[in-house]
Amino acid sequence: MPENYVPILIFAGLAFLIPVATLWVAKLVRPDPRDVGYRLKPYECGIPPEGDARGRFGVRFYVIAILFVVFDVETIFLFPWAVEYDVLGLFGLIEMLVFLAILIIGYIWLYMKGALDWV
Amino acid sequence: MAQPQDISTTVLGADEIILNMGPQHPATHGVLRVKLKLDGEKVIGSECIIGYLHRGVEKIGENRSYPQFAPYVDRTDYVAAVSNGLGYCEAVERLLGVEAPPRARWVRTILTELQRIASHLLWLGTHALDIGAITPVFYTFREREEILKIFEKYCGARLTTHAFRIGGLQYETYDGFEEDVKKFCRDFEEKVDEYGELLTENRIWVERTRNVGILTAQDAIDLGVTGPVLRGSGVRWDIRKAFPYAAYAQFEFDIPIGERGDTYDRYLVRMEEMRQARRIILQAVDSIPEGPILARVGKVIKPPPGEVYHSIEAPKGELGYYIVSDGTIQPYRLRIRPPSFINLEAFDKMVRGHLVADVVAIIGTLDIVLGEVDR
Amino acid sequence: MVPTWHYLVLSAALLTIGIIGVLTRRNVIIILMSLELILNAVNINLVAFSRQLADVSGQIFAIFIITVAAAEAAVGLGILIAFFRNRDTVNADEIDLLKW
Amino acid sequence: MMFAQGSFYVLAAVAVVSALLVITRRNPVHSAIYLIVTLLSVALLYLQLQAEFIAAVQIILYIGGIMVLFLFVIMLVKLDVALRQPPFNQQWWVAGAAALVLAVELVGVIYLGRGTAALPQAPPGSLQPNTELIGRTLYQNYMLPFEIASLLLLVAMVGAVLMARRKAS
Amino acid sequence: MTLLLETLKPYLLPLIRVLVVFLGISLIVAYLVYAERKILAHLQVRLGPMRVGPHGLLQPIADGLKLLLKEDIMPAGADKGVFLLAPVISVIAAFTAFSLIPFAPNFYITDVNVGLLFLIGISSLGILGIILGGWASNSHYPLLGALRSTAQLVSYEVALGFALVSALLLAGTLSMVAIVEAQQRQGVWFVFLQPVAFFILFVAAIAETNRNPFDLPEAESELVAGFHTEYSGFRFSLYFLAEYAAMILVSSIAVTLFLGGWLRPFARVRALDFLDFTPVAVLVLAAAWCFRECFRYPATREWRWQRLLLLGLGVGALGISAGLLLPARFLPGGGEGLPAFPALTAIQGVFWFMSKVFLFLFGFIWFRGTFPRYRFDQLMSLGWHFMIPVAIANVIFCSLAIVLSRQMGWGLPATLWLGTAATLLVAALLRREKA
Amino acid sequence: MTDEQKKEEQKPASPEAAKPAAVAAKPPAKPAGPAPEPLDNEQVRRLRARFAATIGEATLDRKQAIVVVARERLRDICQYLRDEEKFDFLTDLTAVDWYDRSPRFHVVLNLYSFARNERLRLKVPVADSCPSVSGLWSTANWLERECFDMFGIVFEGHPSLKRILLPDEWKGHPLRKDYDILKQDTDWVRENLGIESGQ
Repeated sequence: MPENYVPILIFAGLAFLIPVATLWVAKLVRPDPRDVGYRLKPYECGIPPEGDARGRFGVRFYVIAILFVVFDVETIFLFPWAVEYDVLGLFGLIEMLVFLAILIIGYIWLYMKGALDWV
Repeated sequence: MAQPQDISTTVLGADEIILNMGPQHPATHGVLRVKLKLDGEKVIGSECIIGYLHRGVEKIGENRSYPQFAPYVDRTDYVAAVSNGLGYCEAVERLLGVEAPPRARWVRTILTELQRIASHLLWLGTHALDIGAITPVFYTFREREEILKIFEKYCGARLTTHAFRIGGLQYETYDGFEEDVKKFCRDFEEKVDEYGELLTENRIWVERTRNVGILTAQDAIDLGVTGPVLRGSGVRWDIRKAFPYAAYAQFEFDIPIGERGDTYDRYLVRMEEMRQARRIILQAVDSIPEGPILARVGKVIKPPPGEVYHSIEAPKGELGYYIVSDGTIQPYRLRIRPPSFINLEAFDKMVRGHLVADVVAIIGTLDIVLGEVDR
Repeated sequence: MVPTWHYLVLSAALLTIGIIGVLTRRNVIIILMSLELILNAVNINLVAFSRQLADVSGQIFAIFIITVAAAEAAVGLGILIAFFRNRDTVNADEIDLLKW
Repeated sequence: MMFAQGSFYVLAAVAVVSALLVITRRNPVHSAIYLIVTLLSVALLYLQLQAEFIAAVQIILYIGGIMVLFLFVIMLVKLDVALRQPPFNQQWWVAGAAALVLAVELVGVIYLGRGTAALPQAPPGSLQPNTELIGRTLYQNYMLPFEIASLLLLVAMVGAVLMARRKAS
Repeated sequence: MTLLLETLKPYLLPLIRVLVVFLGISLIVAYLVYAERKILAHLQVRLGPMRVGPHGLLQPIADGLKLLLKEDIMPAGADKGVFLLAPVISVIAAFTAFSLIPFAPNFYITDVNVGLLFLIGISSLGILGIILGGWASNSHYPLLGALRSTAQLVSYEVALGFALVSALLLAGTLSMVAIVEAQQRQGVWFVFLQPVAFFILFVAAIAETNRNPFDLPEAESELVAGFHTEYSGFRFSLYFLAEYAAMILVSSIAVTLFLGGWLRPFARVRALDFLDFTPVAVLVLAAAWCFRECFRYPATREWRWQRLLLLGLGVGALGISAGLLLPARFLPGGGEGLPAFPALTAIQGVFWFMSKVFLFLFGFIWFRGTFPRYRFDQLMSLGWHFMIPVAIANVIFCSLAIVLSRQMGWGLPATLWLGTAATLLVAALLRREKA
Repeated sequence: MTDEQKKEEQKPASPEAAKPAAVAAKPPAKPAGPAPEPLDNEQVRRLRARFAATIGEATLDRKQAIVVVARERLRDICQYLRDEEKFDFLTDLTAVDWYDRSPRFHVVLNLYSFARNERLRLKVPVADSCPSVSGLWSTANWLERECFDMFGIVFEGHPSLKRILLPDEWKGHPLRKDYDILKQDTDWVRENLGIESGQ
């Protein structure tokens, strides 16, 4: 492993220590949770919730997530291109314009289709 | 007009959930409980569940003498206690067939209009807070505090004032009352513009309130809403003009109305109402007549048999008292027509098709006080 | 230095686990996740050989494979959502109709 | 070098164990979390293989993108029925046996071919600077696949959106 | 002994750096909460925390202690393991990313070839913490909050990515240190070459950190507290820490990419070298304020600790400023090569870096005090219908501008501004179409 | 029926009503106060012409117009008032419990006309049920529910007549005169609030 990645890991380890240490300290000093039935119910403004919370939320959220994955891939392709733009020059520009044109076609299709509209 | 009331009995579709907002919710202005049927985040049905604050005020009224009951009305719309007291005192006076002396009516008008400003300030702050602007609430409370100080100096109480008395006033104004009121009015003019600067032109505010909770004039009348909600829908109707009471016939003021009946229009209407209230106060405070402050009503208030419906333009809308007297010292039947209760009925109509975020905007724009809704 | 064939063994292990997952699980979501495991196993091979041969092409293949994985996940889960909305299940055994 | 070797075996073990947990957990959310662990350890292995860019892509795209998509879908579908059913299908033993045969076969092949795979490795630093190398190679030598990838993404986007937005009949 | 030191030496310095950065970030996070409360309070005509310590300076500690002592409630229907794990993921993601931020030319934890990409990757893991926390609570509000939050984060991450690419076109590297050095070399902060990208990055940064006006995931008036509704005690404050750390992180990214990182304003203008004294001046001013406040407190017993604390702070600030009195570049041995006094260089760099970050953070807080909240559909519409197309247009026009400048030999800033104008045109068109 | 109503309006014949008349005369300086008087204007005449016997006594009490109507044709009368007489606004709907009379309740509708700036009060004597006017004015929906909640009057044709202010399981209707304010639904209080006795 390239050596300059090791500090990141050390730092991650330290960051991991925050929750572990604080939660451990908190466990020592905080009062025990009083196990009164209603305190452990999920919060729904003081009324017992109706039905399971999981499931059945709008499909629009999912469409957004898909679009994110697709656009994210596109940006990932852009990063090395931007870094090497000086080397690639005009050729790289044209190449990327074709790439982005295809993306823009997709975007326009989405726009027309209303996939980007929330309601 | 009949909408399905109970949304929980309807069959849920594939993407629908029932979300419960309130009674323990930061934005339902107390203990309102709203059950929302959601398609994703879109509201396709709603049901208001109220009564968490029900204290049986009307029943209490039947068991108290007329003066005894007066403090109770302060606790219905507890952010506009002065207005409640005015309505009740005038209703009983009408039942008795007496009229408060001019000085009393002038002072009543001033205090009630101050209360209107205070109530609208509270509304503005909380409404803005609901829509996510956290700063206006501190500004509006700063000015509301000045009004409450005037109340406190006048009658010793800030919130549930019990400022008036059947037949006139309980207290003469204190020394410097006029100056205090004038000073407040002087300062208030630029303050209300300051709120406007924060919100009226704010793009996000406009986007959040324009076309949200639209109530056409037709719907508004059908749903019986009153006050700024009705005027926001473009109906120029105000009891102060339609059936002038207190001293309103003497003063000049305009009734602002909206055009589209959306939340933004209601916002503008209330903002303008504050300015008009200031205008009324300034006119009134310069012309307070001298004279007695209490009409001759006798020690024991015992209206002759009969009944009366008297209503005033409270900050929230038409606040009516329907009192049936059987000639005893206690009302036989005392009905309070609460503006918030009936305005809240329009909620379902306004909220359908909007998003969860609009629900709080619409609750805010209705300006309900649960003490009054539940009584 | 870890010999390349150790990477190959790891890759084979992940591949096998992925195949077991695809073949045995009923839940379509987990089947799709197993597919991701398989793709990852392939990527490990590519990157390991790229390292050994000091040729960046392997890494570029890996990028393309990740792209394909993203597309596969998007479409696969899209089908799953559509299926779930119609049939109210995510069970592979019940996906036996060619048309619904 | 001890460190590099040790970390390889630890990471490989973590990857394999959590991969096993992926396919055995009943609850897909748990499976997803273990898959994230596998992906993360594989990303660290890429780092070890001097493929920094791939490691970053693995983290951004796989964990930050695809896994988020997975978790989203898990939340959008109702799972309580699936949780109560047996997690494996009826042919699990046939599949398991087949997979085992495959595993043995793979290990055998790798073992037989270990000589080829044990050719001398390129010296460290040969793939540096990584991003620049990848950029140059990708946009010069692999231009066509790159453009095709954008077409693939377009198709995926259209297909997925069409699928998901289809109303229940 | 010497041998031991010799063997440890390569590890010692990085380790000290790691610790300093880590503790520094933790401290800033704690005091950012305090600063937010104070600034908001003063925007809202009130005083904010005043009780604990002079001007409430010890409030963060009191808050931390309070949260430690809070009862820890886990809903009965929650998925225990995931419920415990989720906030931890958020914290790790938010904090680890700081290891890639260059605070000063010689003060950073590590610098890698794919730095920026790695940074985004690590910080994007925070989404997992949110989505898992919302799911594990098994309750409507957190789930809705988590879905909203994730949808919002991923939407603006796309715009953010494109904005970053615009800056990378100018920098030509992914290494964070090299990006700042590129700005030093070109003698201009990228914000002046890429204002649109900077604006997009700024808006996306606000959205990425769930701050007002994009704080819908935790819109208290709608969703109560969003994804962490069910979290209490220190578990809740872990999310809180992660959120504030993320604020600092996105500010740091923006500063590194667009505001020249550790560079002083007008770093190349020799006439403005006196600006190097700014850290000293600021410290002296702070010390003066401490002494003034210290003597303004009544000399009664109950204020004694407050006075002592202020006095100590003042003396400390004076001491540091005395040590810094001479900017590094005026000392012998400085100049073009390696700095003779690395600590001074580091402190200068950190000072300018953090000043810019605080400017950003102040903006965040200011916005919170000013704006109402967007509605979710408006937020998504802003993201997908406006920010993303504008960001893509910006990438296209800027790459065109760079090629143009190279082919035609025009000045780079001129062509880039041309590109910016074209982008703004696109933006205006998009805006009009929407209206 | 009409005679009975007339008596009520002019000098309420309830047992309590006998003494206040005597007491009210005590303070000599004070006028006796307003008293109801019969009302006979165009509008009432039009109403009578159209609905004949279903329109009962019309009075003017404290300058407020009150018309007693029979429950049988309430909906038609309301429809007529809304559409033809332009009383398009239902201000309030409530009830009064005259517990020793028959029929026991008065349902009271307060109408308002924007066009004429006039109020009109309808009183409907009912035993325990009344036609719903929620189809005419949406306002009436909740008001009738409240009336049902408080008085137990059933509104026929109401879309979902259930309690509104009190819990669904509550027993009794509090605004009835025979419901003591101290006599709450102790069962409900005990079950839901955990308080042993209501007061």
